[in-house]
Amino acid sequence: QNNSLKIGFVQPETGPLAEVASGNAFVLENLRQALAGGLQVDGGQTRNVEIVVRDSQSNSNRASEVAADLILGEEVDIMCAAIHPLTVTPVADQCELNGVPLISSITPWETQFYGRGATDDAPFSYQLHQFWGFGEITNTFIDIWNQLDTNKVVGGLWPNNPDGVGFAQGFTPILEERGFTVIDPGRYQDLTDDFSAIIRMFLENEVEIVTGVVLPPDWTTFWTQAAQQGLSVKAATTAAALAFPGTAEQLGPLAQNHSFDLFWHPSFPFESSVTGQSAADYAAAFEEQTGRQWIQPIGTVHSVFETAIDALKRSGGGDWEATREAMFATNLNTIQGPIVAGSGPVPNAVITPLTGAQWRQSDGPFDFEAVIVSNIAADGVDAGGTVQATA
Amino acid sequence: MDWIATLLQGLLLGGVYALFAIGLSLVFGVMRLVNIAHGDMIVLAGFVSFAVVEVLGLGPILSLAIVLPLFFAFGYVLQLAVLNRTLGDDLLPPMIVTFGLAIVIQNGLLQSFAADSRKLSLGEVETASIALGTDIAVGVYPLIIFATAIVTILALQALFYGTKIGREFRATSDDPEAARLMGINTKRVFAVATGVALVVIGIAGVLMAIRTTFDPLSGPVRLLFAFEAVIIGGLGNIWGTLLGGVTLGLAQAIGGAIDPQFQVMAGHLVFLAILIVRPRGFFPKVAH
Amino acid sequence: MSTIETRGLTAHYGDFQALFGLDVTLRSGETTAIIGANGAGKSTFMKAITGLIKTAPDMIHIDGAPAGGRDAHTIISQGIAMVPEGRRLFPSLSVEENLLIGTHAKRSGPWSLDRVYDVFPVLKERRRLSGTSLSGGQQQMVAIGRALLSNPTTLLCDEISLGLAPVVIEELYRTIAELRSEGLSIVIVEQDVARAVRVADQVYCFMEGRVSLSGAAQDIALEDIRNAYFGI
Amino acid sequence: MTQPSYRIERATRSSTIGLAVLGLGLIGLLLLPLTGDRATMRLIVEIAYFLALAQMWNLLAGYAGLLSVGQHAFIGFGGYMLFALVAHAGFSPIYSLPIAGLLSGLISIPVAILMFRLSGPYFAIGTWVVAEVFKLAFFEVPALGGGSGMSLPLQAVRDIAPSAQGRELIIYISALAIAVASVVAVYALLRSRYGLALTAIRDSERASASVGVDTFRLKLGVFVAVAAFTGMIGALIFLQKLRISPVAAFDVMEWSAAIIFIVVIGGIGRIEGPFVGIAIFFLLRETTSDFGAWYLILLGLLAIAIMLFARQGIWGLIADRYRINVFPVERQVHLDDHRQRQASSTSLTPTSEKH
Amino acid sequence: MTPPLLELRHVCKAFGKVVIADGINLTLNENEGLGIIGPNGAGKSTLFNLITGDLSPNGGDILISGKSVLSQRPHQRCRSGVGRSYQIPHPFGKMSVFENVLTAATFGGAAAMGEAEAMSLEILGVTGLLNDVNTPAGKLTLLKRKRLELARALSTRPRLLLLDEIAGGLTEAEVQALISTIRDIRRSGVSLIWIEHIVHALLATVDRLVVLNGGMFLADGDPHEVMRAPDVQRIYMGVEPA
Ligand SMILES: Nc1ncnc2c1ncn2[C@@H]1O[C@H](COP(=O)(O)OP(=O)(O)OP(=O)(O)O)[C@@H](O)[C@H]1O
Ligand SMILES: Nc1ncnc2c1ncn2[C@@H]1O[C@H](COP(=O)(O)OP(=O)(O)OP(=O)(O)O)[C@@H](O)[C@H]1O
Ligand SMILES: [Mg+2]
Ligand SMILES: [Mg+2]
Repeated sequence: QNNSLKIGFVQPETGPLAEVASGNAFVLENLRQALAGGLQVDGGQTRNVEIVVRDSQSNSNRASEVAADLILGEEVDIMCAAIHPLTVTPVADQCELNGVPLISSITPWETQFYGRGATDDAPFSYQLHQFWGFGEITNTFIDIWNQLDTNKVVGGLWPNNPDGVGFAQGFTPILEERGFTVIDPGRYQDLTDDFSAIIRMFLENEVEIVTGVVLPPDWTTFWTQAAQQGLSVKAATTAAALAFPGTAEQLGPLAQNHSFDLFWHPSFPFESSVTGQSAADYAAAFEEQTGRQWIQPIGTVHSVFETAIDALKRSGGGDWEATREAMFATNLNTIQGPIVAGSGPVPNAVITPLTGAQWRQSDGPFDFEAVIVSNIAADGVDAGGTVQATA
Repeated sequence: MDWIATLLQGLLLGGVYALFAIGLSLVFGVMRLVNIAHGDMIVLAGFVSFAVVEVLGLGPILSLAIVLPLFFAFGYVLQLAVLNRTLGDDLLPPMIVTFGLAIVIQNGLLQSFAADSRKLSLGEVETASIALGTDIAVGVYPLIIFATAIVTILALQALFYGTKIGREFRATSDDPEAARLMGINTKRVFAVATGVALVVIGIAGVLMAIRTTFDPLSGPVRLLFAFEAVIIGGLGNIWGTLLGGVTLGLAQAIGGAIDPQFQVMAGHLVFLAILIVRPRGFFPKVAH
Repeated sequence: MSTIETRGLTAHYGDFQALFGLDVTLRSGETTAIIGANGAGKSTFMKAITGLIKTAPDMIHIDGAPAGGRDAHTIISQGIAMVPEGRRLFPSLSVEENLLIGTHAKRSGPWSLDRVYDVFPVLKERRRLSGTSLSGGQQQMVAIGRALLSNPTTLLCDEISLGLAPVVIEELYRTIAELRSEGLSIVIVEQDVARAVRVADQVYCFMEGRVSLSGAAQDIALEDIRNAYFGI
Repeated sequence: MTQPSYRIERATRSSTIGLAVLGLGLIGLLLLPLTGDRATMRLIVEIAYFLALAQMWNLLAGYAGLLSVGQHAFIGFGGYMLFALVAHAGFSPIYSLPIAGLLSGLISIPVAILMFRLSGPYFAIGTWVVAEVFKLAFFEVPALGGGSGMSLPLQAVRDIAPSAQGRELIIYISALAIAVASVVAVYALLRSRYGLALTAIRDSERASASVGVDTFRLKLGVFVAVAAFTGMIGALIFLQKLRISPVAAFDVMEWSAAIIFIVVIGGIGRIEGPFVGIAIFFLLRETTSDFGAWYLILLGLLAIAIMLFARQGIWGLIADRYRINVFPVERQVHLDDHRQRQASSTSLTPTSEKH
Repeated sequence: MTPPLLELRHVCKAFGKVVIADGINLTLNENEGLGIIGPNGAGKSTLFNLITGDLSPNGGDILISGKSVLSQRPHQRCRSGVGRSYQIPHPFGKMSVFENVLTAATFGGAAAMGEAEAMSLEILGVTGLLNDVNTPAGKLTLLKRKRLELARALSTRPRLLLLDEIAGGLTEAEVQALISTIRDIRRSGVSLIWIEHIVHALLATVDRLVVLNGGMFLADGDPHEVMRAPDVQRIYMGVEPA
């Protein structure tokens, strides 16, 4: 058959998560150029590759609908999904039900595995998730905090959303095991207008470290109210809230030395199996084409497609079952690092490198630069500096 | 001590809700109009200010000089061209029209500004605080918002009770037909009232944009709180709206002190409870 | 001074037709009484003239020029004022503010706040009170004063004596007589047929949205009116 | 009394033709699975549940005068009940649909008692707040996934039917059945004596009570029945989506706003209205959804235009212009000659003897 | 002894400071016809609203057939046998005249559908609305609306019929026809309270007349005697004691 191979991709193009996906247009364009001449699959045939993109609108209802549409309407050969459980989980559910292989990323693997009801004995059959998990992020955050002199009292800002619930469950036991005191005020509601109660709890317990997985608006509210109410901490280390230069810029000086999870950086010593670009070249190409500062998802999303293309290449795109088998036999070096199926803690997950970074104000072309200050969970990645306390 | 801090924060939060709600109260009070697009208009003001700051390089406070006249004009035209045609005994048309407007504003903003969240910056003032005693500090900016709410109410009070147009507002709101018989152009009066309401919304929007980040879809959240404040206070009573905002703020602060999970819920539950006890709010406008 | 004339005036409330082609002439400087049973369309007629109910342009003529279909506020500013049925004071306005609202029509003329207070001194004492805290008669005075402050040439009074004590009614009618002597055209809708006919130059009797009887007051016998009114 | 000297007609020619066309359409839809076009089937499932939701809201707002902006409370609640029943009580998903509906009906009783204390705008906003409270409440139920939501156990879904096609077919048939049932139920209700009472309440609540209509109970009944039906549809929706979370389940814009716009654009207070509204909604969505949020903007503008220029909605315009009525609920009385003569003989007491 | 059909015991009602009923007592027996007159705003319609449950009294008790109905809502009182017409007609505007009456017959009159249809047409015949059976009630003229009020009230198969100014605006011929209809209705065993300004219509149909003024009954008794009472003469000539 001579028609094209179809890769479905669901991402939050619009809605509150759109910022995370804002580099994906570049990612897709870059890939399409590289695949313009078609893909030579095993067996010698050259097939066109078509990437069919659907917007989840940051809404899980919509994600489920468009995934079903890609499966039933477009009849894609393999599915890709990325960014936040709101998008990834519904797509994964549809793929599992309909027997379509899926490569997913940018949400901790636990929410995809245990969060969707799999167990060590009963894993999923159609999903390969490549990202880090709570072990990596806790280690990294602890590594950041251990570089500072603190009382080891950590305040947690974990909202009542899929991320917050997962992080709270994942973090607390590990932190306590490692000698930290965790002050967990409970799951607050997203877009809260007032963090006073939480701030007072932190003040009373003399919290010196604040961590959490916070929506950017909530972080801004929290951080300004904390300053107003006299809470000053040595480390503010969050996932999600300030992982993007745009949000750091908006917060201005308050973002200085804010630390966060960084899962891709131009200094990563990896290159793309599709385009051959190194991480640095790739980021440079992004900045040149878009005029914007690089953001971390571009490498990760690129690597999701690398894995998908590799699986199709090896299966020849025959049918979903063949591709699934190829997918679970992946052994590929990507711009995100090596992806070896079966190497992860569970059959459905592969761990990719995670670093900890801090925002530092910069004189360069952009207001802030991300400086890697912890590489404990990132084999082969170099640190660019050491941790500095927040103001 | 602890409770004093909680109550104080609740009070200040109440100021925020009151400021959000005043514009709604005004529209409700004068025209009996349920403006479902209220929250989105607040957000719209934030975006307009944001655009002004970006394009003209003005500070957020200076941007008011452009936002407010623009919003007055917007309100005036909106009422004259659209909303006036929906007024009457039937509750549905104004509700649907403002609901439609809400959708249009939200998605229009999405189209033109994308879904990114934005924030306006006022610098030092945002994080400045005044220490009260040893472990209570109140932020300067929340105080500014509270003061703005009070000043806005006083200004509206002066407008309503000290000017000719204010008299027309009240007369028209009491009995539009009789007002027309007095030679009052009620359509124009309504248009001016909505214009004024949008000026207040403009102020609320810009202050909100400095206080927290906002995105095109953050309107509806604001709407419900504003509604609750207005209804707790009693329709069309501006001081009641302040009280309603403070009630809501206190409920949330106390609920949050008990358990952060309970914070927002506590506000809603207090609202429902008040509705059961006093279905027309604390200070309902006298029936006639 | 103006003559108001309706030609084939019709009016609807939604599906319901309340007036069926009325031809009525309200002559300048005269007092016209309109009588008729409940629901005959008297108030509707007045609402149509004042523009509260939309009509076609040529259904109403003021001094021969078509004037239908205009907004109430333009018609009021042409010198037509109305004392509506049920007084309709503004509850959130004080007595004085209720009166001042009358000046919003921006017509100059003999009537000022002071003059209204001269005519109704009791209102001056209570000018700070809410309009609705007054007695019925006093409220009626406010409603009349309010209308006069727009310095009208034509004054339409809908059931001004309803629910008032006889002394108060006497006083109101004395005021109306004075106004008439100042050259105002006056239209009164009145339940008390005998009284209406006594003060009027011209009488119209409405029934079911139609004129069932009309003529000069002195030519009309109460008997005819009874006939037209009740159809005996 | 004499032999019936009258005849009461309830069908019209347009209704006979219209119903026949709808019946044919339904047969067509039932045949669709034969083509194996699963994407179209999915679309039709979505259309079917929106139609059913719209019929329910139309009954609630257009007939019983209960302008609720919070119907998503019951959509989400029904959805959650499905998940609870399947995941924790081990029920089969298909049987859980009606039970979820039943439970939604039950929960709506206290809601109604609370909300009926409010009127007009208070009621509208009150229902919205209730939906918000529902949402926040489900945030706090860890057994149902709390804020992160939960997936339907895949095994349970596989139990519906072994193959994906089989499941799709069952869901397709259920959706059609719910849509047809909603139309038939509303139509039957409106043609019954309760239809008279509902219309009467809408025209004058006070006078209805004075002629013996228990307005409170009728409104309560409608509210509860609509909530139950809405809950059942919610369960079906989330059965198809496989995953539920508070934010997705209680989304005012996705559910209530869409339903309200569909009804209003099509024509509120007419059974045909939701059909027309649905057609416009999906036409707009399918043709413009590639341009991001444009279809929502167009929908909003359309709703505004309808309210300003044609309150009876698009179907209202068509029906008034061409005098068609597919679902007649009125009663047309035809008198025979004798009665006819009687009618025109005198004005007030045509039959009784004079005294 | 059977209890009276309707009994008001010391009923009080005020709107704010305006006292409408100041301890009113009233007894109406089965098969009795009562007329109520009184100046505008005296509270006559309000009295009806109290009896039907549209309003609740501030004090006192209202009994139907010896049972207090204060806790009953309007529709229950309708089913207990109280039928009423409104002074300002409240037609179900979007429904046809026939359906207006049919609604009353099926709910208030608790008739099965077929029976209700026949009864509705019968009553529409009696009230002279047969020509308008299919007309939307909202399109009727005022007089026909009043007839519809009467027809609807009758269709609830009342034991007690409350009529509020249904003769206003009728021609004398029509008043005569109405009188004879009312007499027929009374003869079928229905008790009647009729508020009317057209006194001769009352005199022709009722057994008793009361005059409501200042929150109290000024007179209660034989219609002709009541009309001759000096107080009533004074009030009925439109002179109101201040
Ligand atoms: N707003 C309205 N909506 C519908 N019908 C109305 C409205 N106002 C008046 N009507 C009807 O129009 C008709 C004429 O009413 P109108 O008020 O003009 O009578 P009127 O002669 O002034 O009677 P009254 O002596 O009771 O004041 C009546 O049948 C009345 O019920
Ligand atoms: N719901 C209400 N709220 C406040 N006041 C009311 C209410 N209903 C009636 N009133 C007032 O009560 C008084 C009596 O009204 P009611 O309608 O009973 O008079 P009535 O005797 O029937 O007069 P009419 O002969 O004009 O019909 C009036 O002053 C009226 O304005
Ligand atoms: Mg009148
Ligand atoms: Mg009355």
